[in-house]
Amino acid sequence: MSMAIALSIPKGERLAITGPSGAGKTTLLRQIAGLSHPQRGTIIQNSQVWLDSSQGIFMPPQKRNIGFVFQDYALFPHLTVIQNLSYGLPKGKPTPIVDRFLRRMELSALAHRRPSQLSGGQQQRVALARALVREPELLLLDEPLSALDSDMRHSLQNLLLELQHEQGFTMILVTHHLGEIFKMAQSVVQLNHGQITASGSPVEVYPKRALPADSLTLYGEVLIIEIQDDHLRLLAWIDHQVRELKLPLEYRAQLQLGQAFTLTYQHQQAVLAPL
Amino acid sequence: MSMAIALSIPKGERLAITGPSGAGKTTLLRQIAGLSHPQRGTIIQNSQVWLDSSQGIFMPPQKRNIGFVFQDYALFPHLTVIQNLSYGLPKGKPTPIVDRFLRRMELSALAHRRPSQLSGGQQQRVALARALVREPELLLLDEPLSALDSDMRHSLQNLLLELQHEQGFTMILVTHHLGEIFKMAQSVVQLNHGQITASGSPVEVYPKRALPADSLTLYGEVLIIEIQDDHLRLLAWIDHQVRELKLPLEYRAQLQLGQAFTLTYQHQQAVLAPL
Amino acid sequence: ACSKPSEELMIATAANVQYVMNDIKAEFEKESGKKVQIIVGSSGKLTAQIREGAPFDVFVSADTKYPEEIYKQGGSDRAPQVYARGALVLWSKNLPTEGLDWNRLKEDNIHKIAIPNPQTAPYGEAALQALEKTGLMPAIKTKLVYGESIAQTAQYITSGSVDVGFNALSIVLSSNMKDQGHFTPIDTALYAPIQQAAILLRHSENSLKKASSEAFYEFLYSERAQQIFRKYGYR
Amino acid sequence: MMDWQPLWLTFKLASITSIMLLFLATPLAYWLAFGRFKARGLVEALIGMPLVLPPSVIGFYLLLAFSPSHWFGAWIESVFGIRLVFSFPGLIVASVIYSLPFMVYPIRAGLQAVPQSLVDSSYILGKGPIETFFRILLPNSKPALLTAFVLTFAHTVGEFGVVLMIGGNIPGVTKVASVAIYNEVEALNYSMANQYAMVLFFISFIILLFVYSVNNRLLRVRK
Amino acid sequence: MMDWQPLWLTFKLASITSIMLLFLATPLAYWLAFGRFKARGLVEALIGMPLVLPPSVIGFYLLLAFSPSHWFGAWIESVFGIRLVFSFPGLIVASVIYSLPFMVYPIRAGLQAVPQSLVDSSYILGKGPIETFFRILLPNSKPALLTAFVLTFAHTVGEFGVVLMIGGNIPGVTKVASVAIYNEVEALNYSMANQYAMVLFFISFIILLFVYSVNNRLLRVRK
Ligand SMILES: Nc1ncnc2c1ncn2[C@@H]1O[C@H](COP(=O)(O)OP(=O)(O)OP(=O)(O)O)[C@@H](O)[C@H]1O
Ligand SMILES: Nc1ncnc2c1ncn2[C@@H]1O[C@H](COP(=O)(O)OP(=O)(O)OP(=O)(O)O)[C@@H](O)[C@H]1O
Ligand code: MOO
Ligand SMILES: [Mg+2]
Ligand SMILES: [Mg+2]
Repeated sequence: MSMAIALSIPKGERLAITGPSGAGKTTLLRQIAGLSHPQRGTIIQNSQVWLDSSQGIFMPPQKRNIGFVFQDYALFPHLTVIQNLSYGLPKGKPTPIVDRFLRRMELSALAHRRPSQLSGGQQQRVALARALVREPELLLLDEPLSALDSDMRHSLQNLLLELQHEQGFTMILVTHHLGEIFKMAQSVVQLNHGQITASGSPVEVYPKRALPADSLTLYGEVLIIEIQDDHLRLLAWIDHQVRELKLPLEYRAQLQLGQAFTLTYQHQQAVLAPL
Repeated sequence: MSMAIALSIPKGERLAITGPSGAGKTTLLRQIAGLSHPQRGTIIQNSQVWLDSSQGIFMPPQKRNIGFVFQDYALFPHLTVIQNLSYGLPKGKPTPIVDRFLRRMELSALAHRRPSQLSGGQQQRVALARALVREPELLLLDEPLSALDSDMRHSLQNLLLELQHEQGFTMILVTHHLGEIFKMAQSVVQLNHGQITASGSPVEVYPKRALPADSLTLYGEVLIIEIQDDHLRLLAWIDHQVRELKLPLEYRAQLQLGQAFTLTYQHQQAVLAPL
Repeated sequence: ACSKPSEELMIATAANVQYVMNDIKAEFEKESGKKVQIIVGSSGKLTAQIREGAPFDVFVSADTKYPEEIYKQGGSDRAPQVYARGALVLWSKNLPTEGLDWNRLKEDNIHKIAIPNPQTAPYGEAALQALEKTGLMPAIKTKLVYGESIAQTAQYITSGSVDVGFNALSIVLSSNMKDQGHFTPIDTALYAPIQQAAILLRHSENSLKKASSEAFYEFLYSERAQQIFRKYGYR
Repeated sequence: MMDWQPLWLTFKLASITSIMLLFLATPLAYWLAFGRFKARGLVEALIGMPLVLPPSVIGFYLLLAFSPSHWFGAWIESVFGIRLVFSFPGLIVASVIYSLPFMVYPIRAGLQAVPQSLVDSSYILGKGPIETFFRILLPNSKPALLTAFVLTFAHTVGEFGVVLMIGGNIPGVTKVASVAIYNEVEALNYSMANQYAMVLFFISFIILLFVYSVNNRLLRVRK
Repeated sequence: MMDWQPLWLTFKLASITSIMLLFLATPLAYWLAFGRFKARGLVEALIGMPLVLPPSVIGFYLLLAFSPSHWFGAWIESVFGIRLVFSFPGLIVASVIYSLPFMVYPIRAGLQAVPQSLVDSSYILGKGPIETFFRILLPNSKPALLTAFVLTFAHTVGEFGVVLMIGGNIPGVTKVASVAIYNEVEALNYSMANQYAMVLFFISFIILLFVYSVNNRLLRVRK
């Protein structure tokens, strides 16, 4: 597969990368990290040249100050969870940050286990924590939450957003999850066969309708759809809950089980009730 | 973690298993497969005793005629894709079935690659195909589609349903994806800390919230509140995103920074757009 | 360890004379008050080591070939000198003495015959000569098994791995080999004398050990030492 | 003039020994890696023991055991009709015993490094332990197998203490190249020893070079 | 009466040789496993060469090379002030050369079996090749390192051909246990040879048993 990609991310932004299986997402992250060498190319981070094939410049990965959560975790099997987390810290750096991440990722009870004694999701959280404790300038995440249930997924999404807000790192997130794109990313790049096929803000890339400025758009997925009398009864996963919607029959053709959708409300009609 | 689980699945049914990270889902599948030994227990498949610890009966995994897609794929690194698929076939069995699965999973072009030359999603499809070519009586799937984009995910979900329909195998699917549970499973078991916390049909296990059928209520928190000309500008955390709302000035007295509120929409005004 | 190692004499000794050398060493130490260290090895190995500067003072070889070689290469100012003549025996663990007859070696119930490797051991060469002279060689050639040294040949014989074998009289008579089967001496007319020679190795003029080395070398040829050699079956 | 027979004997001995050991050592290595038994450390330590005694001493003990006047040697002779002292089969048996650790240890380490999940996968795909061993465990321990084979082969080529003792240095039967070279050195025939050594060295080098080149080519394809 | 000095010398020699080789062989193994160069097969084959020549012949060549009358021996003596013939340092150098393949081959196989993704991870976490080597590659090649160490150690304990030739069998300096046993056997002092052999065997067995038991305990915890 040949790849040809031009991309620029403002410092401190959150970019999602998406695209079908084999599109080149992992390859792109590995090239940014310096783990794969593109035949030709230039990578500049923060006015520092990481790669310039025409001038033979190549900065090795260990100098780049990045965090990377690999699709297959790549945890160190001979180290415990806490040792995996501490591995990347400069010696003498205080461990409070390690403890904090263990707590925030609900890993404290597992601190002294080895990766082989962890469940899939637990391993994935260790991989994420390991990348974060170093407080990198650039965080590369290759489907970092794919093995997690939705509660854990949401709480880690929030944690990531918080951290990004606090520390201001640039974040590149590979995900297949539309909800995650909308929630996590300011812009999204769609890859296919090693080429960018679309890019922009999530709403631009996945537009269905021009949204009025004074509206609220929610992301949802179809769970059950039934025809009832004169309307459709839709059970959907919206805002972290199963909700029931009534829709006009003409939506029938457009909706199927599992399908993602947006739901836009004109908020003038909203009733707000303080708690 | 101690596990105590009693479960029975009618032959040919599709069961989903879900639950938080570390709940014991993988462990349960491994015990059914015979790869882990529970301290005590009985497993009977189709009136054949697979395990009876009280009588010391244990049927080894290779005799059980099951398919298993592992969470970490466990592809054979020294074999090509096609060799991985053929490995489980009795010698002399025709290869058309291998070819058919290669085609249906869009793997034909990769048939002669080794696993290390595949993307994450491609590996996952090989793992699924390898489990399916043997036409097992019982199919155990541990998050088999988690690394796939939604198009591929939907098409493989449909393929699995088709095959299950044709061949009538029993299927146990671990998934975190609510949409997948509703689409794929006739019943669902929720695990937590090694115990069943809920079971039944998806609609029974995930009852819709007690909401008026024709409205949608969201939970929110006030982040920023400003008076602008003739209205209030509210920045709020709603549905896991920062959203901007315009509100009439009279809300000013009721809202303060950090305050929680509900926001209810009359869904007649909603515009739904499939993605 | 108590006397200074630099003053200890180091006597390189061919394996097959080591039993005798222990007695000689004891005598010499008693007589001279010097400490002697016996370094045992095969003659070939010791020769190679001496050529490369091994810190030995006297080399007591199993034959004359090796000391001659050293002398030719300039390892000594004095030509080597024969200190004893060895005697060859036919030896067996199981056969009685009457059975140790030349003609029986041809018989079918004798499967294997051990001789020291003629290429490296003088007793092997002597055995070979005897076998040729008696005309037995063609008949028993395929029965031959070659021991690396006289000692290894003795192991073949005493372990019963071979039915019979050739060896040195000094070995058969040594205390370790007492009552190990039966032996008969070989007619000395059948082989050239096994001349075992020693050589005094070169020392620098100011060497502390020069005088004592010479003393030891001389001692080998003294009546006192020759008596000991005879006791062990040398002539 | 150089005699080629010892060289021929050497490579025959090394090949047969290595191949026999491959068959003997892999099950043993498997058992050590995966077997369920208490005394693992004991067995592992025992396997290394042939190495700690000087070869000629091992040879000596084997000579005693193999000798027809010892019950073991007598038993072997009566059952198999083979006399192990001063015969080529005896050299093979002795080399196999002596080189056992070179084969067992690396293979054991290699087998142990194969991820358990691959073994699980194979069982799930209906294959029993034996097929799993041959089709999954062995192919995934290739570098370790290669190491074991090369160490065993090269060591058998060079070994002479055991062989000299138990073989009796019989031309054409048990006089292998290492023994021939040793003899020439002992006899101070250095130029002949050099010739033998060069040829032995050269042939062995060509063999190892071939083995490693083929192996590296294969590895490259698979990376 | 048994002399303990040869035994002490033996374990001193085996320990020093094994430890020195560990330091020499691991970089070499790393270079073979990951280095980018054409002649890999050539170097790999060369490393095996000390094995294919009989030990006493290697000893002979080393004797020639180390001798002060040879340029190499003279050079070593003038630069380091060490004479390698008939001295303990000489035994160490010779053992290191002779046992090189036992250390390099298994370690190389072990390093090569470590998944590349772990190395990548380490780089990403800011560690350079050297720290990655010590903290990731080596710990994940433990069974291979153990194999290499045990083979080298045991082989050095038992080896006597090289040592006898280059060391000259000098009591307290180069007369190691294997040579002492060899001597006793040659002197037909079987009972003394047996005693030495038993003690050597027993001590070695205890050492290996200890090594393997500790190792198995560690492995069990990590599984
Ligand atoms: N080898 C092991 N030793 C000890 N504990 C283990 C081992 N393997 C798994 N566990 C623990 O058992 C529990 C159940 O693990 P399991 O893999 O079944 O979880 P899971 O439900 O599949 O989770 P996930 O969704 O994260 O994959 C976890 O808490 C895990 O830490
Ligand atoms: N080592 C390799 N050798 C050859 N081709 C490779 C190698 N690794 C990946 N590829 C191919 O390169 C393409 C891009 O792979 P990549 O891993 O970047 O995909 P991806 O977008 O991450 O996919 P996924 O979502 O399935 O993980 C795929 O077609 C894959 O088969
Ligand atoms: O003393 Mo010898 O030269 O080994 O027979
Ligand atoms: Mg990928
Ligand atoms: Mg799991």
